[in-house]
Amino acid sequence: MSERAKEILVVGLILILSIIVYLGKVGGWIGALAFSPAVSIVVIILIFLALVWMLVRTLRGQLLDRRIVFLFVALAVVLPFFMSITQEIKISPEVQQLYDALESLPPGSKVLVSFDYDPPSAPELQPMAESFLRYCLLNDLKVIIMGLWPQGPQQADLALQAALADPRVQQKNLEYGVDYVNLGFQAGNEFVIQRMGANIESMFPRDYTGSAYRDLPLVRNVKNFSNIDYAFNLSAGYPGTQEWVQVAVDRYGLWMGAGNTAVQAPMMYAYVNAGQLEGLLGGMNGAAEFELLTGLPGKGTKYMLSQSFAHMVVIAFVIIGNAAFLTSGRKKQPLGQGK
Amino acid sequence: MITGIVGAVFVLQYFIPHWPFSKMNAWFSDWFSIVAAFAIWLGALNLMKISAQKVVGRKEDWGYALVIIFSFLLIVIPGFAGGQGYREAGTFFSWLYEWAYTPLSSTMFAILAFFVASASYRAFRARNLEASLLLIAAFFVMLGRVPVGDILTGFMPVGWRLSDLASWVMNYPQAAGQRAIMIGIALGLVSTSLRIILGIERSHLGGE
Amino acid sequence: MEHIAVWVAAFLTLGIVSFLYKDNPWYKLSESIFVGISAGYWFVVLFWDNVHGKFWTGVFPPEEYDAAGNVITKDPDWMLWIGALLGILMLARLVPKFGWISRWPLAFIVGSTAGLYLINYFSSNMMRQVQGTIMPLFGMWQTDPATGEVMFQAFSTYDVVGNLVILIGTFTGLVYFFFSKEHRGVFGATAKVGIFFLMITFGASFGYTVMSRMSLLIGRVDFLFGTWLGLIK
Amino acid sequence: MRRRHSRHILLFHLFLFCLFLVTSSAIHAQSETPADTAAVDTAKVQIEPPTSVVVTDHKYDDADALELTWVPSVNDRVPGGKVVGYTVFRSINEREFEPLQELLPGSNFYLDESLYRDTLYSYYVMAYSRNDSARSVATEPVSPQREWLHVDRAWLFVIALLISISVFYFISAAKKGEDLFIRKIAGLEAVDEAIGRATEMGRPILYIPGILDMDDVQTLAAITILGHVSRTVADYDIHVRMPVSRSLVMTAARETIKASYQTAGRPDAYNDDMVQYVTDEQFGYVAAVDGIMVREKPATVFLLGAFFAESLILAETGNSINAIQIAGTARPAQLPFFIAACDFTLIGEELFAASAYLSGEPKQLGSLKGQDVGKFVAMVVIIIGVVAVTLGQAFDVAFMQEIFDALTYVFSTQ
Repeated sequence: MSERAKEILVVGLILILSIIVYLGKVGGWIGALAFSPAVSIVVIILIFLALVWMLVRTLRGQLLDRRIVFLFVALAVVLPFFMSITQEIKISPEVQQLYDALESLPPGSKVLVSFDYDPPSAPELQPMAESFLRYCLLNDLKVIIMGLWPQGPQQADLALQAALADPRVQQKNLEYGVDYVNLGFQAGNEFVIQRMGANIESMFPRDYTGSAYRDLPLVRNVKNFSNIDYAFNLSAGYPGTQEWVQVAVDRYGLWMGAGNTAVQAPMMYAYVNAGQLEGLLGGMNGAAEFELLTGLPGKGTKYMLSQSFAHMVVIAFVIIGNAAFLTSGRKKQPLGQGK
Repeated sequence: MITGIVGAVFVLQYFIPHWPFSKMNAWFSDWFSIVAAFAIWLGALNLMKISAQKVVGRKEDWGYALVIIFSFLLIVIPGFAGGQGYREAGTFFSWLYEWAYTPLSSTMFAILAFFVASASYRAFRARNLEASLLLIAAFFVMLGRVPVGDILTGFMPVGWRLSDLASWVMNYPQAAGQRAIMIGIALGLVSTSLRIILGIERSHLGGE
Repeated sequence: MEHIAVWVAAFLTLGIVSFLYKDNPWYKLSESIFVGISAGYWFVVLFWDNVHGKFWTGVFPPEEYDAAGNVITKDPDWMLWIGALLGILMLARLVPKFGWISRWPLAFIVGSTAGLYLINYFSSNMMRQVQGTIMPLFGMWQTDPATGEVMFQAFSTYDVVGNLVILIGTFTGLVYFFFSKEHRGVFGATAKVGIFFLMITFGASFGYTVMSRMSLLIGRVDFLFGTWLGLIK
Repeated sequence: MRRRHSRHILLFHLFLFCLFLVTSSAIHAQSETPADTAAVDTAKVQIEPPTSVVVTDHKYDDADALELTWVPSVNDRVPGGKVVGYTVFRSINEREFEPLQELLPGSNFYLDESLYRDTLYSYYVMAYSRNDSARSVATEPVSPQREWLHVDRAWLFVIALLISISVFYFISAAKKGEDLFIRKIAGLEAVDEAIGRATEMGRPILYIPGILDMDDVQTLAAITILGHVSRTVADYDIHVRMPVSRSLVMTAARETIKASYQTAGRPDAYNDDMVQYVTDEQFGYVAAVDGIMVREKPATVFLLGAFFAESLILAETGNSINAIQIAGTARPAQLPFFIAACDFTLIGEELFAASAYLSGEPKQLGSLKGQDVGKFVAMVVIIIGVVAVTLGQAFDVAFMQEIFDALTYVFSTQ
């Protein structure tokens, strides 16, 4: 059989399999998959053995094909989804700081939440958004949502739906415009923040649903940042936390914390240390820690096991690669600075 | 010339609350977004031109160029025909956004995970002291930021476990390096901006 | 429709993933759709948000009604015409003969960017960071919350070491960036320490990036096996 | 100075707050009778009015704002306080007072904006209970003031000026022919070599200016470096490929390359297709650039500008086709990948220094010296500040503490 034919065969098989599973899902005769603890441990051992095999192969001088690396990463991320193992989560100081700041807010405080990310970063930030909103709504904090990214308010809407679906939140009979409001997106990056410092309504004359700003009881009296008790920024890049800190915190003295993608988080530590940010959630584990603190487990906690496995695998790859490199006597020096 | 005057004015506006300086910032943001919106016509026409040339000339992969043109029109036509409410839920535009654009961009983003893994297998080598430090810091952070790290170092006293070490690395040496970079960048930026404003640096508009 | 939607999304997702195996027609198709759709998306969004939303409604404000039903008329913002003028000058490129005119808006943008960022970065990145680095190393006078007595409170060893590290790291990092002196002797050694700190910074960034990328992958896996195939709870 | 001013207000408030605590606890003690809890709805809930309503000019604005402060009603802020809200009333040019803004219980500050100069404003604050109200005394009419200088930012201005002056100084010194030493920057030494390699191999050069628009200084830096690179390229017969993700960058880059070719005396060799717009979308752009890399196999790849997640994909793909890669960005998060996968990496400030360095012109190099002065200032201030505050705190030396206070004040940006 030719290479081409094999490839087509594999694609075809995947297609047929997924159609069957999909029909099963729709028809209800295939349910969710879950490994028992025993099976989970067996799977973990298998993953470990595969790593050992890779180490041995690499030490013998045969670098693995990229595709094997890829396949392995895929397995290490997918399999933990089905495992039933729990792990202990530890709270970092900057997450605690955020939680303490929130706890210090009296009921009725106005919290501004800016959604500055788009769907590609949602896996990291959506869990934070959901648990943050859920916490605020449960604790009678008034939530004002906005976005500096065009897709932000759409993400906010999804997060709100998730938060409102919580039975305890439902019991509170919260009302749009009174307990929470979504002001929508405004183009202009940091200039939006700057003008909000003077007048929020000028930037958001109408909310996401098209109602006029002054018709919304929650924000009618919110003139500018001085009426905001705490701000939380969910950020995946530019414009994001850096701009909020530079403009809203440095110039207008807004009290704020942030949730960032893990990539961005390291830069923000400088701001946390300098006191410009009150609390920081960094990446998936920031979300999981916050969920633990607030006692509202959500997606962050659910994804955390896969996250742990993925980290272990990457670390294993670094070790394997370097073990081979060190034993082979550092032959291949690269061009340039050699850093 | 224009660059210099405009630049100087924009530096000064920060210090002068008096009209019209107080409004400059807001104006600039409006102007820039309007110019950018006009300029995308140039870009889009350029993309269409190059794709059309491929299709007409039956160059390699011209079929895909046709797909580009087709999918461009597929989203642009309902986008303009839909009027102001073009992206409300339920429109074809938002359907495309949700079920084509979103999965494509998030998947493109997600396959980075595979590249990261392969790079750590092949590229990150402890070639010298600097590279080793980089790897060690990465180790602490990667392990310390997931619960497994603490399970592995559970025998250590509280305060010395991996998550604590990771926090320490993030809060101190990392923050210090970050700070040096930030201060350096600010100064580099000041000097670059000054060169541009003074007209010493003109290579962006040609001319040495 | 819902079924079609999920399948389209899954088809495109797998198309991009197939690139990991090798470049192939499925990937090329997904990629071309991606380029076309995204260019079109921004084309439309920029038009409605900026040209229409900013310029048009700013210059010709639509009538609005307040709660009582009275018409509120807003003054047209004449300043926006300058933006439109710059934009039209930009489009002069389409006519090769007048292409040079587009240099004016460019010069304008370059100048204002330079001016604006000079100050913004200077205040946030330089002034605030310098200010943030200045702190007592060993302890400070504080009011004891229990007794209300003002007394000297020494920092823990942890904090003292940390503060020293921040001080040394920032200082040597700056030395590394010095351009006026060759990295030799004591100066070179200091710069070397500086680069160590920079490397630790990069290592931490790397660690966090790994975390972030993995999270994104996890999100997609959740879509494929959860939303699409329904295998995950 | 505002700092002192605000400290003043703070003290004043503290004093009033204590006063208020004393009185309110007394009142609270009084009201803790069963009658209060079982209050009949029709009974008037009487409250005291807010006091000490003060209007001050909002500093450093364009005469369009006034600040209003007051001491909340004594019935506010007590557990189960009776005040349900405040309303600020305003009179313009001594006409009738009109309600302006409703505020929550506990408010003691209001910033009135969008005012006009040469207009007189007067205010009073009304406190409301469930069914009663109490108004404060009205303030004297005042007009907002307009200021020419933002005095709080004076120190920022001075320091920025100091650094600017040192940049000027070194530039003019360089013009006079003084010899300025600048250390070698490895990544930039390699630029000519990298271009030369592309010439030898007869393959194109790929230039990626990051993915942000012209309103980011990193992109500006990338475009200025492009000026020098294309100047060298124009002398050889090599093809430059420059896919971009922003239309404005496309225009600017074309202008730049064209001008370089003209300077080199070869305007005929330039054509617009060297620079090509792909899409604004980050990964759509990356997918296309990857395609170009794999298909055209450039000998040299420049990755200079603002990069985000795509840095890794681009650098890895470039690595896999064995191109010489020179990368640089001011985004620390992306630097590790450049350092791992590229031959030379410009770190942060080096990116901004690059164009001056490449030009080799004394006056441009002079500006780098000016930057060094800035770093020197930062380092000296940090050392002095840390020493002062550490000793000042440890041994309680007053003047050390004053040095620290002065420095923090000078470097504060609020």
